[in-house]
Amino acid sequence: MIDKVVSSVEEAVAGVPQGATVMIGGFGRAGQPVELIDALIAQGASDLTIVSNNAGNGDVGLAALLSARRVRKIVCSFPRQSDSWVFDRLYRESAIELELVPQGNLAERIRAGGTGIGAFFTPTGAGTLLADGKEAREIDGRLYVLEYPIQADFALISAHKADRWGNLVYRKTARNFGPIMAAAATTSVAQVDEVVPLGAIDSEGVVTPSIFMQRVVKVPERQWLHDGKFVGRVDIEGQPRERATGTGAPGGSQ
Amino acid sequence: MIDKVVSSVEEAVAGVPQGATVMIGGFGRAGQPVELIDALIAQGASDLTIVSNNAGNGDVGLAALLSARRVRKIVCSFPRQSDSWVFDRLYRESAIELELVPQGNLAERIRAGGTGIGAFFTPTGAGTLLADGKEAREIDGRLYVLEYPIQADFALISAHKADRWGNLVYRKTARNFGPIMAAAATTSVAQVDEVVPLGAIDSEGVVTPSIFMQRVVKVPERQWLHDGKFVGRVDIEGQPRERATGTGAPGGSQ
Amino acid sequence: MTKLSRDEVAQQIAEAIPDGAFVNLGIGAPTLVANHLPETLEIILHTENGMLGMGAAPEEDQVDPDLINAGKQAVTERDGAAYFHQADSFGMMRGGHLDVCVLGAFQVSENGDLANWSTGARGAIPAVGGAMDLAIGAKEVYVMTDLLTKNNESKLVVACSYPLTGVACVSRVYTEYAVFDVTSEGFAVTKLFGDNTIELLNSLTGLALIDATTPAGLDERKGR
Amino acid sequence: MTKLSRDEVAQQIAEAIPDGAFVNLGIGAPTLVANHLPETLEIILHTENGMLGMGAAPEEDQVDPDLINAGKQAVTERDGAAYFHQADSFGMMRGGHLDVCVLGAFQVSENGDLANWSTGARGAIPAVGGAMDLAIGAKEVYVMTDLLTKNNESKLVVACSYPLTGVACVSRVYTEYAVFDVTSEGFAVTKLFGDNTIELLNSLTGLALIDATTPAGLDERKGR
Repeated sequence: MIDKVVSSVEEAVAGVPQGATVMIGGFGRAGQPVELIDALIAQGASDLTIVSNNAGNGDVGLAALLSARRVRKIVCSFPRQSDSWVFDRLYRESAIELELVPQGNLAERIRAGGTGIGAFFTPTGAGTLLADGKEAREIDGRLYVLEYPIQADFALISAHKADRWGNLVYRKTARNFGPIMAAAATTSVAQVDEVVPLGAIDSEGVVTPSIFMQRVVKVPERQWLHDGKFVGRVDIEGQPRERATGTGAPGGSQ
Repeated sequence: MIDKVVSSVEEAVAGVPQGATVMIGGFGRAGQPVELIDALIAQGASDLTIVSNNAGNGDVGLAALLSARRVRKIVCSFPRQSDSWVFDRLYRESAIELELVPQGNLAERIRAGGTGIGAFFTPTGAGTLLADGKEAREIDGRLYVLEYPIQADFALISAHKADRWGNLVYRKTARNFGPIMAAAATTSVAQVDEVVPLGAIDSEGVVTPSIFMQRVVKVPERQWLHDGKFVGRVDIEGQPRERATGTGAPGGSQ
Repeated sequence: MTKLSRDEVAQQIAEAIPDGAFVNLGIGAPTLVANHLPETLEIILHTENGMLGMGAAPEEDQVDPDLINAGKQAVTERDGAAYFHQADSFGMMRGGHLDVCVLGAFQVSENGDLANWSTGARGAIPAVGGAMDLAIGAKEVYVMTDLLTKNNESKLVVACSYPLTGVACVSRVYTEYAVFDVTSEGFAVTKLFGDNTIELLNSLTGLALIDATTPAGLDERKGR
Repeated sequence: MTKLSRDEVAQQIAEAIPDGAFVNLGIGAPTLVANHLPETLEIILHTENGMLGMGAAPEEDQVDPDLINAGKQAVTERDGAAYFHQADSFGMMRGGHLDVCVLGAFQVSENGDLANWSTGARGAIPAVGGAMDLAIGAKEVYVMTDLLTKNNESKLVVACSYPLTGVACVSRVYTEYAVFDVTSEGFAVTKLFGDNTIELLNSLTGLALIDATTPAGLDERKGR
């Protein structure tokens, strides 16, 4: 019997080696696997190369991993954000290496990593600073730059529901990098709001098929959900709004 | 208001020019848009280049288009089948040109056509006859061959449900080439069993997003379905089994 | 001299977007365009973090941290929406499926080069995000920008001095003074706001602009 | 001399597939392996036309023309199944995610080259389908084949004379006489069926085979 569900986030991140390449899902805070990142901090692996769209927000999650000085290099598209002070400080201290990749090339390189493509010609970035030193070629009158796949030892992602085979579905724009990172890592780990029985996920609607996943762990349901339904009453960072004015039962309206 | 639903298959294939490249969905008979192909035969365009996994089955659909001598060239992976006598005859008469492409490279070339990739290095076929004359390169110790995108003037596909924006869902393995062909053609046309109201397709489960579709047409529901539910009682070619022994109402059991 | 407000410029852009168009509105000022899209039209908004059919901002108690736009602001979902992953979302852009993309700019050159991701300042933390994909990711790339920098330098230039986002990718520039099309002969002014003149724009930009304003164009403006 | 039946060879292969494996069984004889996978294990079958979690053939009145395998035969769906399009399905293979793939062969060479899509005969209609993707599309590529052609020529060869499907891709060959692993030194016999001997195989194939059978291996066979 296949059962990829592990019982703790510690178990979920066990075995991440020193110097590993780790993909971390999420676009800003949406889809960022905060509990898995916290477990990775506790696990202790360092000298990591992180592949992620952003370089952390505030002081939690990826920012906390950076702050703990576990990251040697980050491959990302948009490190500078209004709340990326942790990365900003490390970068100015030259305490972290940055490989800046246009977001679509980052996504396509991760996809290539998961699908066995050796390299691909992309028009994005051609003729710009970010193509410096890279092979360029004109194809049918358009300029392209050659980009190579990205693979990882581990992928840490956040999804909505999983079954014990590892089939995943996501929630809204929190899907972002999850499906392509899941396919591009040797050990892919998802934290989920809910583990459902095998067969409960519609076979037509599976977003990440089981073959890509190695470990699944249930974490406490996100604050804005209740039994899988959206109940809201949080701010954009997921923090509770107006605790005092609640009406008692979490009455969702979507 | 957006309404991509047209009222007839004639309207759905209107404007296919002489010499057009037309992608036709389907793997064998599953997902083959038979009604659209019939309409294309009636429409009259000839000197076509067809991109499709197979080269027709029996005497209907794609085989009928070939038989009507409308096809100059076919790009496919598996023309020879037990019931591909129409193609076989034309090929032996040198009345049709064949570009044989491994199925995964065919799929990836179509995907590249829809996603703006200029070319890609694939390991499939490297070192074989089908890579003869193509650019090869060793990357990280593995041999790859450079393959180019395929685009089309029209894509004719079969899906299960659509809304008026053109969002599509498919049914089981009839999905096959539909989603990637829809993205790789200038005018993408889907025949569907059912047109549902906007909002009736779960936004998490949309397989072909509306942006890729130009026309949608409802055709009679497939024989093995009734009101969208599988009722069976057909053979693998979709022809009714044991007509005489039916129990009256179509009593589905799946 | 007439200078439209940002909202008025956004209105101008909104009027140029046809019913049924698939549109990406970049971070910052371009998002204002959404407020001016007529309710009577169906214009489908794409956000590159993985959604088509994006709706307006939600009520405060309906903010959903899983439902955000590329600017990481809360949004909503319209009927007909679809979610997809990053490779699919950027494939959609790179494949040229979007009709219109509206972006901000530091500089736009006469041949349509766009610079909007970096001023090249030493020590600045670079960040590109989806800018380079957006620059090449639509049939029409519109720039929405002030004509001049804070130092009164023209953002329309012969050649960009800032690092490029995309080469020969911009089709039109909307500013507070006028609308400029990128043509093979350089910038062509297609629409002057109020009492602005080609001469004024020549003077502000230091460029030799082509006068492509038309009486029809004037009538259209007055009619609005 | 012992010759296993095709079903017995399929049984041998089935026994080599571990619980939880993701497996693609090629068209033809390899599909027999499915009949021998123990009910007590969960082995997930992939079919390259776009599905994971393929089940057995349906009852006659439950045939669904939309639910077929790569051989275009009716199949069923197990709990936990998933459907996906062709680019995703072949990406899954090319990306090396399948644990085992079982294929037929015309020839396999000592370095693991596979020829199974074309005999190169003049005038034959070529067809390759997913063969080249399958050949490179799994962590372990097993070949299931008769050792000899109808003309008693060995299908295990020093170098393939037929057009290649894939280069250095085969890891193991299951025949009716024995099991052969592809090693850097050539074919190694890891399992002899019945009273077969290395000498017999050397004679049938004309190759210098490595004897990699082990007492442990023999015990295991007897225990079955």
